[in-house]
Amino acid sequence: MLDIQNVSVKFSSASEVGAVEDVSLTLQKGTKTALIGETGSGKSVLLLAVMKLLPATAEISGSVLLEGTDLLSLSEEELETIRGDRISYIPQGGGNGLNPLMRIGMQIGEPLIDHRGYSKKKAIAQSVELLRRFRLGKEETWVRAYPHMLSGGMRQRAMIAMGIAAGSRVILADEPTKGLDQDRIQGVAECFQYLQGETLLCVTHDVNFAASVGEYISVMYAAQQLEYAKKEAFFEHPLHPYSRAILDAMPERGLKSNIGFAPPHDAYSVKGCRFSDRCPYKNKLCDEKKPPFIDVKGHKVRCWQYAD
Amino acid sequence: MKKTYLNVLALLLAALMILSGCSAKPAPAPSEPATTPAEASTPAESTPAPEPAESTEPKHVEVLRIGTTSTNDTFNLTTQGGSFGVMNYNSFVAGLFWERDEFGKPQPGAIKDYSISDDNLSITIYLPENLYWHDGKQVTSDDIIFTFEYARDVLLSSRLKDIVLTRDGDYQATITFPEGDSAFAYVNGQTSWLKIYPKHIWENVADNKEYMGEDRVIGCGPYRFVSVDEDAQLATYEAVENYWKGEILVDKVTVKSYASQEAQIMALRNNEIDAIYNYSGPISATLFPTLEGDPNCDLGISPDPGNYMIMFGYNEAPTNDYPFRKAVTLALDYDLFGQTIYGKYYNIPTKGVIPTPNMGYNSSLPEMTYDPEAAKAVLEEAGYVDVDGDGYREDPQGQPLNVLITPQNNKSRAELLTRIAAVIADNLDKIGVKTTLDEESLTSREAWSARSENGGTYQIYIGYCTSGIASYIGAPMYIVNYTETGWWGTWQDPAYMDAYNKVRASSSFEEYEASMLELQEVIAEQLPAVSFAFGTSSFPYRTDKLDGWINFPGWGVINPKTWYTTYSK
Amino acid sequence: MLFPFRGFERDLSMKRKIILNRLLISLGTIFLIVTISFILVNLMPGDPLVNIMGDDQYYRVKYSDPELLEEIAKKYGLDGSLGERYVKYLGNILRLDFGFSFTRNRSVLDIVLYRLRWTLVLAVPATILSALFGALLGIRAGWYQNGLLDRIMTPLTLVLNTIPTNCTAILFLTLFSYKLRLFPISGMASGGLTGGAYIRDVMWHMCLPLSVMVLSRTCSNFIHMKSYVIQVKGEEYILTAVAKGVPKTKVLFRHVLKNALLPYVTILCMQFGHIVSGSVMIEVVFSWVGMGNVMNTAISASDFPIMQMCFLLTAVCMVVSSILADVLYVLLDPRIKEV
Amino acid sequence: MIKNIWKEFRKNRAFRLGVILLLFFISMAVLAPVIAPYDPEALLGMPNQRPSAAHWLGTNDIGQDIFSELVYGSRISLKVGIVAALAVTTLGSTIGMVAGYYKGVVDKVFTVLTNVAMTIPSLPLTILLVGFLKTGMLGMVVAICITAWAGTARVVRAKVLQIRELPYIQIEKLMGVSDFKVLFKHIVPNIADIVMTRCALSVGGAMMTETSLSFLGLGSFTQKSWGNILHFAFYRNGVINNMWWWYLPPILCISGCMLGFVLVTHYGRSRSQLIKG
Repeated sequence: MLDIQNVSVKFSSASEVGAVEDVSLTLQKGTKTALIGETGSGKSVLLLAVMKLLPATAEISGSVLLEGTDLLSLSEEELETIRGDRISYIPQGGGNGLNPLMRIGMQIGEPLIDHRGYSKKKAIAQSVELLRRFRLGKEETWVRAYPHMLSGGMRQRAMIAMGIAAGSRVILADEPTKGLDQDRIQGVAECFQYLQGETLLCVTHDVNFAASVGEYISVMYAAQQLEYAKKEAFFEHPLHPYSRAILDAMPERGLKSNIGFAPPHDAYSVKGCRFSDRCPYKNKLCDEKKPPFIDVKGHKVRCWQYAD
Repeated sequence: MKKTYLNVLALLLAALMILSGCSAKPAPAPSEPATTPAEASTPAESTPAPEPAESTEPKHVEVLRIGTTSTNDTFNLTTQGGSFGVMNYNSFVAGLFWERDEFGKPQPGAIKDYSISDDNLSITIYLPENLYWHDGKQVTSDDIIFTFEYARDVLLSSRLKDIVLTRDGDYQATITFPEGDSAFAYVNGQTSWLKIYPKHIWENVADNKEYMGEDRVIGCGPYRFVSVDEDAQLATYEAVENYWKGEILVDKVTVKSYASQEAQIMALRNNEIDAIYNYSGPISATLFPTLEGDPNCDLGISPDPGNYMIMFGYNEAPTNDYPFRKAVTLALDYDLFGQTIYGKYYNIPTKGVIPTPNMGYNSSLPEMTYDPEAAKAVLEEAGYVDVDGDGYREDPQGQPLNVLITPQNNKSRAELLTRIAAVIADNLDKIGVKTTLDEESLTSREAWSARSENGGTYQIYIGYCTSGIASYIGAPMYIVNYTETGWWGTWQDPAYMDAYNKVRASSSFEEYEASMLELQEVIAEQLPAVSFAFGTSSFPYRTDKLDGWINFPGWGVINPKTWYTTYSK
Repeated sequence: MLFPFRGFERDLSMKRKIILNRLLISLGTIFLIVTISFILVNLMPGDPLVNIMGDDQYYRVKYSDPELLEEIAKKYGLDGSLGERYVKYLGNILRLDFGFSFTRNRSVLDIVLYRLRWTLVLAVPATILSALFGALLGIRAGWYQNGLLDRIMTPLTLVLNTIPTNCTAILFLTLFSYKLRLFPISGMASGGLTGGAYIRDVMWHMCLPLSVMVLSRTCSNFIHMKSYVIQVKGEEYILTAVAKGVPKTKVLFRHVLKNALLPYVTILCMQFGHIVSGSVMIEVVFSWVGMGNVMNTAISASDFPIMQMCFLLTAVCMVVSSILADVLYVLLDPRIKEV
Repeated sequence: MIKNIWKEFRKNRAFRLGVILLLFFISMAVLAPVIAPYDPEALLGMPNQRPSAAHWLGTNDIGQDIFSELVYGSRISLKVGIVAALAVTTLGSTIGMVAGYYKGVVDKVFTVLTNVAMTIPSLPLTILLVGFLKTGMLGMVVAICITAWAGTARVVRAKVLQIRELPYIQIEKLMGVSDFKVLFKHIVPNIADIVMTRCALSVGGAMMTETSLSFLGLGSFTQKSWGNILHFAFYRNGVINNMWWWYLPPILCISGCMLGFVLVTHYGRSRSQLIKG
């Protein structure tokens, strides 16, 4: 459905090091994939790169095939017809992702107006249906409300509704749980369940949320993709030491490790594996050469341990 | 990335230079250092009223467009305010008792004639039988009597406190002054100011300034007020049919008020107006270059009876010391003063301070000389020596000397007075005398009146005597310490006082001129004041369409005679 | 519709309390300004009688009979202590009697209103035009950042904004009036015209002062508007809109404009507030007889009633415009609850 | 501190131009006696001369060298600008700080006062005040100060209100640290950048007012500032006689200097946010 091949992103204004390095990810039709990573690991930049929403200073290489067409090579006009229609991006719920001066109904219905030629009234009516699908409650009233009148969770639901309004099959969600408390996160997780058949790529730093939503899990660290596996495989026996450390640090597993997860500043310029400085299984090779992305029976990992 | 800001700034600079630099007219040539004698002829030789072309009747002037700087806002016969007030000095709408001719002598205005008794105490006024108010009523001696009573009681003219008025018939009345007063001086003093008031309009008006009745503009002069357009500041007047005094050649007159002299000059140049009339406001010399190149405009230069002068303070050292005053008069660069105030058109002043066109001008007095070395010698000899070697002289007692220059507080002339003060400061600096500008009195009226009022405490005072006041008493009045006037004069010298009183008490022109000559002798001897230059005043007018202008000295081409002599070509 | 929800009735009582509070503050401000201006004006050095009676008459009367001077002072209400005059002045204001001008012996009301008419003739179109130009150019420069317009306008407006208004006025006067003789030097009308010709004539006189005013105000409006557009462009909801595939121009009109115009409207209201005071500099240079000009001459002629009236009028107008700004803000921005 | 100013100097083009302009005018003021060929007060004979080798900018209506006048004028204009700006900024920021810090009645009073000050049209009020005060520079500086503090007060108050809510300030107050210490140890450093920006902007504002006042003839006649030169250029008909060398340089100096101060306030702002303070 959506095939991300060796995408790298470099910002000319920032330092020479890239924000995203050689990430490849294929999303099967109707599957839900969660991308885990700390802030600054480049996961959000990846999403924006896919939608070509990055500012002009970003140089994107590689290709993104959406049902065969490479989004990165399209012109701005062509992209406009695709964005919101066949692939949509959902920003963080917590921030002001919604226009404060426009009613919720109008904002949700906007893709319908632009892509399906709906009239304003019809679009708003349709948005009520969409909200009902996410069980917002009292949908007619909330449709005429302004964003600041909704709670964080309700705003996130509205965002998701906005994403699928025009019936787009691929949804990229950028940290939908940011700034929400525990039961709100649960609510958002349920919303993602209500999705029928849409392909989802959800970026988050909340491992539990990734577990409840994602069928496939991938991990990013210091602009590189470290691991990609099915959910069950990833949670039972994570291959990469960084993944193992993340899982061990979870309260459910007894807070066993506490190694600090954000990559240090100089991690980017290291010749070898960027996690080497904290990796308990480090050997000489890890320092000199960059580990390749090895496929261990469908379970990909970037670590010399598994090189045969 | 090129530096956009620097380019834009440079671009802007260049654009501004080019735009204002590429003036079509050549910039004013630097005024030649050599003084050129005032071109305008002195009044004595000015030709009598030019004869209109013999063959045909002189062509009437349809509209005479006058530009002035006084505003068209108050239209009231009894006040002097606004353009209406100052225009009435030319017996325009108001009938004047006495109007002034180009030689500065009082002539009967709207009245037929007048005579002064031998004892110089009473004036008899004869009215013409065919003089009518603009509302049709006839002017009778009741109006004359009423005018003097109204002036005394409502307009608070202290001069008329105890006069005696007698009605000698329908068209004749006499006014008698108390002992010791001078009828001739009163006539000379009231010329161009005193107007005949219509009794039937003003007799029941207590507060003349705030009277708003339609008939407040009714007069008995040659012109009748028609209308005023306040937005455009344009007032229109039309001639009275078969006016008793003679045929009026100018049928209609419009008076437009301009906010500045520049606007007036440009209006004249653009043929929006025919002539300029500002009461005691001749066009500043710095504007001459704009008109000099224009064939259709004449600068209207005439010798100015009024002038700018220094008055030395007698209540303060060192100006009460004669040698210091003499040194100052020697140190002044009269050419530079002339150029600063009058541009090219000025003469070196004489010691008599009274300029050429005034009655009783004493031509025998020597011209002022600019001789800094002699000035230094006088100072050295009088004990003003530089003791502490700072380059500036100390007074004879060795105290530091810092002479204060106090300009008259006058908003419209502030720039010129400051420039004159700067020139004085530089001239005195060159002979080693330190000076400071009395900035307080320049900007705050209160500080100025405290320093100058009623025999002031100033040292060097820069004052201006307007052409109006110069015409009947002039500069001497400012010099003398005459408590009654409250002016800033500080001089008490007995010789000067009796010469001055003789002038005031003179009962005829001859007597006035004789005493004036004597007065100037005393001034030349004591040097209580010094004139910067015998200058000129300029009231420009157009020469392409109209002719028959008579240029009154210091007054301009708009004067009581304009209405009868100006004709279109 | 101000409140989208019926559920907010209970707010109405709170709303009324806020409005009341707001009015109280405004009246307080006006009262404060009136008092301050009265004190400032009346304590000004220099005896106003000098200007009322004219120099020579004032000195003559002052020396010959001072009690007469006292009597005249009483007629113009200049006698008595400051307190008494203040109370009398307040009484007059409430009765809308603003007294008689000292120098022009006409009632202050019709002098100032006549001048106000001329200031508004100049200031209202200037404010509207500069608001339009400022907004249009600002939006375009802000939206197409580093585009051709932005690269030219930003440095230009920055430079023009620092040139004092009287300097620009002088330059315009020299260039267009003296040299090219395209426009009249000064004044507001050339007189003797009626109807259409009169209107055209006044417009012809207005051109120069209006263009100087518009130029200087457009620059500051442009800079403000551009900064607001840039600010809004960086907001998240704009990214959402683009992500929804909303075409660029629609993003500008539906999302960016409304959010950028909100603060812009507040500055405009403030500018409307300053309309009444007129621009002293432009009116003096072009001798445009408006409020600024009459204020300047009144101060030098220490004409108390006119000065007090001018300050009062400006204060009232400013307060009204700040209330207007608040009300507009509440109407446009649902986030603001209390007025 | 100096290091990052130099870094900013190299990177931010607006800031660089601002610094260059300011250095140019300040050096002109400081080195005035050296630069000016003649004494500005001295009369050099020929009035109304066009620019020539002897007089780079010609002479004015009484023969003083305009270039020397301009150079010495920079001293007075800058002096007025800077002194007034310092006074305005200190007054404005103290009022702003006090109003922001001590909420409640003090804040209410100051807000009403600020509103009133913002409401009264500044120029007529300044003209009125100049009538009151002694003429000359001091009177003008005080007049400018009285009318110009409101802007700074409002901005500083808003910032102080923000800082006041920060936890570490609350903690300081809980620990019983004296208000005075909190204000000067914590709050002042935080508003330093705002105060600096307002100070630079108010120098521009003060110079603008000084020019307007001098132009209306209310400035000082003895001390020749740029505004004063412009006044004489206009009222002694230098403008109508198209003596551009007399009225153009003061205009360029005034706007150049003010542009310098405005651009300097772009310190630390990226090129895209060219917003006026």
